[in-house]
Amino acid sequence: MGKTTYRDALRQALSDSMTTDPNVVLIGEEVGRYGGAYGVTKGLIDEFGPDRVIDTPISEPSIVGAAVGAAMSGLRPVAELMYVDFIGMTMDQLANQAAKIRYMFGGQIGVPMILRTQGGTGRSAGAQHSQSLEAYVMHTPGLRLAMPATVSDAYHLLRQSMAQPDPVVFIEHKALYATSGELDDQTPVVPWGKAHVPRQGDDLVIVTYSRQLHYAISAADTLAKDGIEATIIDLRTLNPLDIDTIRTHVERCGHAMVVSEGVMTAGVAAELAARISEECFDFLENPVIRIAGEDIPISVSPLLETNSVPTPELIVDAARMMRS
Amino acid sequence: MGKTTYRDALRQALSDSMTTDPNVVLIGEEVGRYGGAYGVTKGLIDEFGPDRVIDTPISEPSIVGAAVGAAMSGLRPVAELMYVDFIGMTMDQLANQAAKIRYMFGGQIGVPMILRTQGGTGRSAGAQHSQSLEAYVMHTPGLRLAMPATVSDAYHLLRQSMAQPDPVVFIEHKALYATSGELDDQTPVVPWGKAHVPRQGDDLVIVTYSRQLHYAISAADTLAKDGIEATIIDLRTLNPLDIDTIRTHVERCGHAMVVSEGVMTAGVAAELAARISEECFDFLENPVIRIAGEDIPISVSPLLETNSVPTPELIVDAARMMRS
Amino acid sequence: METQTNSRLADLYAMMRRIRTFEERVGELFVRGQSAGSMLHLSIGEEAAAVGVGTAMRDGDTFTTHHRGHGVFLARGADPRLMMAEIAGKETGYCSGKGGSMHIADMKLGHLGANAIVGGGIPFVVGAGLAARQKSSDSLSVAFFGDGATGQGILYESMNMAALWRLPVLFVCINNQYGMGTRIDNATADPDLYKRAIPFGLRGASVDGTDVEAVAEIAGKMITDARAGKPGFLVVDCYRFYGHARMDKSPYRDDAEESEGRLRDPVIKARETLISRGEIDGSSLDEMDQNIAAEMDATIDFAADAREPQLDSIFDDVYDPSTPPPESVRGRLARILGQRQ
Amino acid sequence: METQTNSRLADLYAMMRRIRTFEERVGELFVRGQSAGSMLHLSIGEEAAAVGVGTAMRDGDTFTTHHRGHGVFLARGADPRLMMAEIAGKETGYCSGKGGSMHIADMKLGHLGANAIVGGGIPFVVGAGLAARQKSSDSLSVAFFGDGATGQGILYESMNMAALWRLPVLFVCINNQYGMGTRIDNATADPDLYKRAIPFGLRGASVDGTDVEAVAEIAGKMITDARAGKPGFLVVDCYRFYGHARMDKSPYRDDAEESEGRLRDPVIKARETLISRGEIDGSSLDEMDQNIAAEMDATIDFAADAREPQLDSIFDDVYDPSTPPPESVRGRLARILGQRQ
Ligand SMILES: Cc1ncc(C[n+]2csc(CCOP(=O)(O)OP(=O)(O)O)c2C)c(N)n1
Ligand SMILES: Cc1ncc(C[n+]2csc(CCOP(=O)(O)OP(=O)(O)O)c2C)c(N)n1
Ligand SMILES: [Mg+2]
Ligand SMILES: [Mg+2]
Repeated sequence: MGKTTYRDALRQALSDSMTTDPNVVLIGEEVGRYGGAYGVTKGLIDEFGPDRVIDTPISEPSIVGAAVGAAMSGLRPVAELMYVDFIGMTMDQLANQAAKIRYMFGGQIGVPMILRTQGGTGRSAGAQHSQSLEAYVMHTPGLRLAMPATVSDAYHLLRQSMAQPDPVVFIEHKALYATSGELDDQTPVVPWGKAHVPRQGDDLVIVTYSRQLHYAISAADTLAKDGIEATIIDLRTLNPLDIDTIRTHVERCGHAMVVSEGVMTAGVAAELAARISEECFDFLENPVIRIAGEDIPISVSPLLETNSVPTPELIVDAARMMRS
Repeated sequence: MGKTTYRDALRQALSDSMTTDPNVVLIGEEVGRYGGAYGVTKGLIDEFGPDRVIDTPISEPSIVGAAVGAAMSGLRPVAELMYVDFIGMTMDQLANQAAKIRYMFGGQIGVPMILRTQGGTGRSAGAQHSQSLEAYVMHTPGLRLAMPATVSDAYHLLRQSMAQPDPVVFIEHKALYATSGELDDQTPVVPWGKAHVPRQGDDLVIVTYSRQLHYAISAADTLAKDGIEATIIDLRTLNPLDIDTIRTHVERCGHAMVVSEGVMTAGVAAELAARISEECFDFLENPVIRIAGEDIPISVSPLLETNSVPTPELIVDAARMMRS
Repeated sequence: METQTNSRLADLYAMMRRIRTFEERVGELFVRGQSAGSMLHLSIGEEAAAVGVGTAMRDGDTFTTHHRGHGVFLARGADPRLMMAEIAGKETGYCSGKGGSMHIADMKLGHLGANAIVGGGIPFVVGAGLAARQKSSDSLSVAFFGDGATGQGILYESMNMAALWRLPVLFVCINNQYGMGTRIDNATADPDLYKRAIPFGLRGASVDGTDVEAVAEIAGKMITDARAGKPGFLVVDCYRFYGHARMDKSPYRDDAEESEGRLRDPVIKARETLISRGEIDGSSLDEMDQNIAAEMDATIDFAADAREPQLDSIFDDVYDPSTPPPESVRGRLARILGQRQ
Repeated sequence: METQTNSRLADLYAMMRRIRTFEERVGELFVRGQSAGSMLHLSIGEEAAAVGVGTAMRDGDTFTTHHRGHGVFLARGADPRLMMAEIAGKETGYCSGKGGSMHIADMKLGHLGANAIVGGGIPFVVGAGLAARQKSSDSLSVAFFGDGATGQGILYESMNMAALWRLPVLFVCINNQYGMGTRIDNATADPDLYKRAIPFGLRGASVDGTDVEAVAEIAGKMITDARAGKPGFLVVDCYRFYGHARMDKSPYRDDAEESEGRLRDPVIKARETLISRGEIDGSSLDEMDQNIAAEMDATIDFAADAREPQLDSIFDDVYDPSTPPPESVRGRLARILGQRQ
């Protein structure tokens, strides 16, 4: 497919899935005529019609609940939550219903739905439109969690998510939609549940996902000039978590940093740090360092916003402190 | 006040607060005539009248939202969520509104409300009535989080919570209501934000809260017979977190275990383990061990339910493995 | 085992009697200490809602229920033995002992699940309706819930969607006048609940829940309309005979109200009607009742004798069996500490 | 600076003009690259809703608004310079640059906050109503929101509570016909939104949102009723003149509809009425407009020149200032790694 954008790759994945499987329907606010708040679903309503690309009223709890019911009735719904910040009003349907139905009903049925949404900072959108709330999802057994960082994963990870037998929360990053990259259909892609290691070095492992991957890569370039060579792990999915890949590299390097845009306390970075600390205890020469969002809401002021989440500079400084 | 129960101590705290401060109102499902699903508010409607003990329709999002508005209008509302399992439908009001209002509005106003609720296993109530969801709250900046384990804290921690200038989520444990203990008004009580250390030993620190405190104490008694002496820390509040007390004891003992009924992955145990691992790195002789709820929903079957969360036996076994 | 007669009302009666008797046995299971917990909500007094609507549905239709949903499930063909086993938390039960009374379900019978979240199962029927439309099936989906669920905003969202998309969906509110200790007039300024659906564009109606024939008739009409793209909201008025759950003695309502409420008995009413119409005589009804009693008695022993779940089944069915189960706490511990020695 | 005349309509006109002009300047701030972000929702076309209801409120009343709330706030007395500074993300702004357009608030004026969550501020007025009752104050609380918020269940929950408890509360739906790209008739089967409130026990009414006097009149009546314990739901019908946010060119609606919609202009209509009634002449109105334009022009420079927030203020006001702020990531890092060396 060649060079494309994260946004277009997502659209392509939806379109390809819809073409192959007539049970795939999109349901959400502005997914149809408007084409999605971030343009991801643009044109799909023309291609697949309003019965499969369903514009809804502004009713997040019922959108997710309708997706649950649809998935139990043989469809493969892709529900869209315009901002992950709105997940709070859907957590009952997501965590008490979608996540638990297979289990509570003794394995009678699964809920193969996707909840597509986007999060993160970068648009001065303020405290209620800039959050990274993946920790709520990761803490909920029964929900898979995928977070693509690259154009390739915008396509492949979404396709993989759509093949899952269980509910997947798929969180895009608002600052990545316009990023571009190569999308090759031919090369073997990283399988579902496996991390990707785009860079290998011996001094330090940086475990990350979503937009922070790019910050980590840019930090690693800077660090390389100081002679600090980092391995970078892009987790791709937080559930399943590819602990084997993490362990292999951390045992080799002895220094680990986890980088997440979500708020630090009781967040994804906490889980990753705890996990690495327990799995690789005897190999660690330093505590696992958590670089994460500050324990504060996000401001609209761009200056404050930028400094409320990890920056490449912070990653560089932390790595230097670790390896000094 | 002498010997009383956790349930009665909670009621006493509410009653005393309401007597002192006419702005305190209770609002929630069945808090009035019924006296609370677990009997905590029994009789208060007779004492304070239906304008201050307000029975609501079954409308959790609006109950929390009304409490936010009431708190901004000069009341000190104590909203009740019958089960913490229902927090999913209120997370928007809790996390996007109550937690962020002071910040988003530049410090103009706070939201001094309490959300009282209860969680945990023990009643064969199934997957939607047995959870321990404090991690969602701990991960939300702006929300304080208090979880009383003892009769004394049922009273004192609730009174302290009601003096806070910021929203406090106060989570009781359903299995503790009938426990009894001494409630002394005279002894100096542990201050807000400080942990309590009911037992000191040199071999191991067990950091815990809520019902698991009692499991930890019973495990420690067993371990003492093997000659393993544990220090037990009852955190009381998870936000603020009393890291100083934790650090002091872990540095002294070199072995730490955290015990939480909540699901392990990305939960409170993860935060505590990550925090101890980074703060006490050079003092740890073993990885910090996480004993937490399994990464599964809770079954109604009592056999399955009991084994879905930590048991005293599991704590004992883990401690023996650590110190063997 | 369903008793079949030549009288339609007698069939409805038989099903109502089965529900009544089943619920009484659930109470006994609890008293014998063999239920999994005490969160047992009996639908005694509500049998006409379950049977009237249930009988108007077809094979292939789906439904969701609430915490007080035993009756509806039986009316749709549930096996009472598997229900009782589930209520006892046994492996043999409908949900392998994981779900229990409040989370019972059976995909084969179109039961998309009871729900312990008030209002939780309501939006599922919107999705089921979308699926029916997408698959050009003529099946319908019914959400059953209590009057208390009219406090939940999700109901209005879902009704709005159903009307907007003209879905084959029926919302059935079993108004037993109480949500726990709160009488409906303490939960709303206007207890005429059916009116609320109309401005969203649904058909709205209310029916006497002691009259199973009346319920069946209006449910039939509304289901026909719903299949034709005009969804509805039906309120069945009845009375909750006993406490909210097994432990609740309803101290918040007075005896006079309660005794009067219990006179609104759909089972007795159907029985009297049958006899007064001469459709069936008293002794035949007695015989029917005895057969039902015998069948339901047997469910208790069935449940008591049924197998307990295997302990390690707690890790099954969190995810699809094709994927690895979660690692246990103990397993991880042994692995981590084990490898250090 | 408010222009005071002897004509009530002229006063209403002046306030509407101030809103219109302010919103135009917000657009300019954005074009100049000085707004904090592009999430700017202009209330042009909705001035009569803001001013008509706003003028019917009293000092001491409180209100919540939505993402398109500049107009209401101005109508309740906001200082446009502090608003513009906030929209620019400056320390001088109403919320120290943390809130911005969608989270602006001012406790002194009773503004309990704009809200970027559709429907998010609605339940606050229930709490404000409870507080008024508890404190025996006669103040009232108004929730302003868009037609899109009628999709949110929380609205119905809150209306039910307000009616049940007879609270001094008014719900005002500014129906500009669109929620982003979705026209109201694509969001509901029955767009006569006001009817929905009535079965909950509220007063329900709808009013022409181009006629500021009509809005003021009905709002006045409903507010009087609400203070007396009969809360209401008022729908103000109008048209969203421009895109959803500053970047949206509304490709989803056709030009004819849009030009027609923009004829429904409350500001022009008030102006024409004033002249035709002879209450004030065109040149006086022109002068008024120019004064307003000058005042609003100045807000842009005020905002541009205003101070940026201090970087370390990001840790302020997460909690009450009497308690320690959160530790920064960098601070913790330095402490942890520092102590190891
Ligand atoms: C979301 C939620 N809130 C509260 C409860 C606790 N609760 C269980 S049943 C019930 C009353 C429900 O009343 P109604 O809907 O009328 O059903 P009924 O019990 O009368 O059948 C309540 C408040 C719950 N299970 N879920
Ligand atoms: C809970 C929630 N869902 C979705 C959005 C995204 N969103 C912002 S404004 C809007 C449309 C709102 O329409 P309406 O309420 O009519 O207000 P208007 O923009 O027309 O003033 C949407 C969908 C949001 N901010 N909050
Ligand atoms: Mg009821
Ligand atoms: Mg609108």
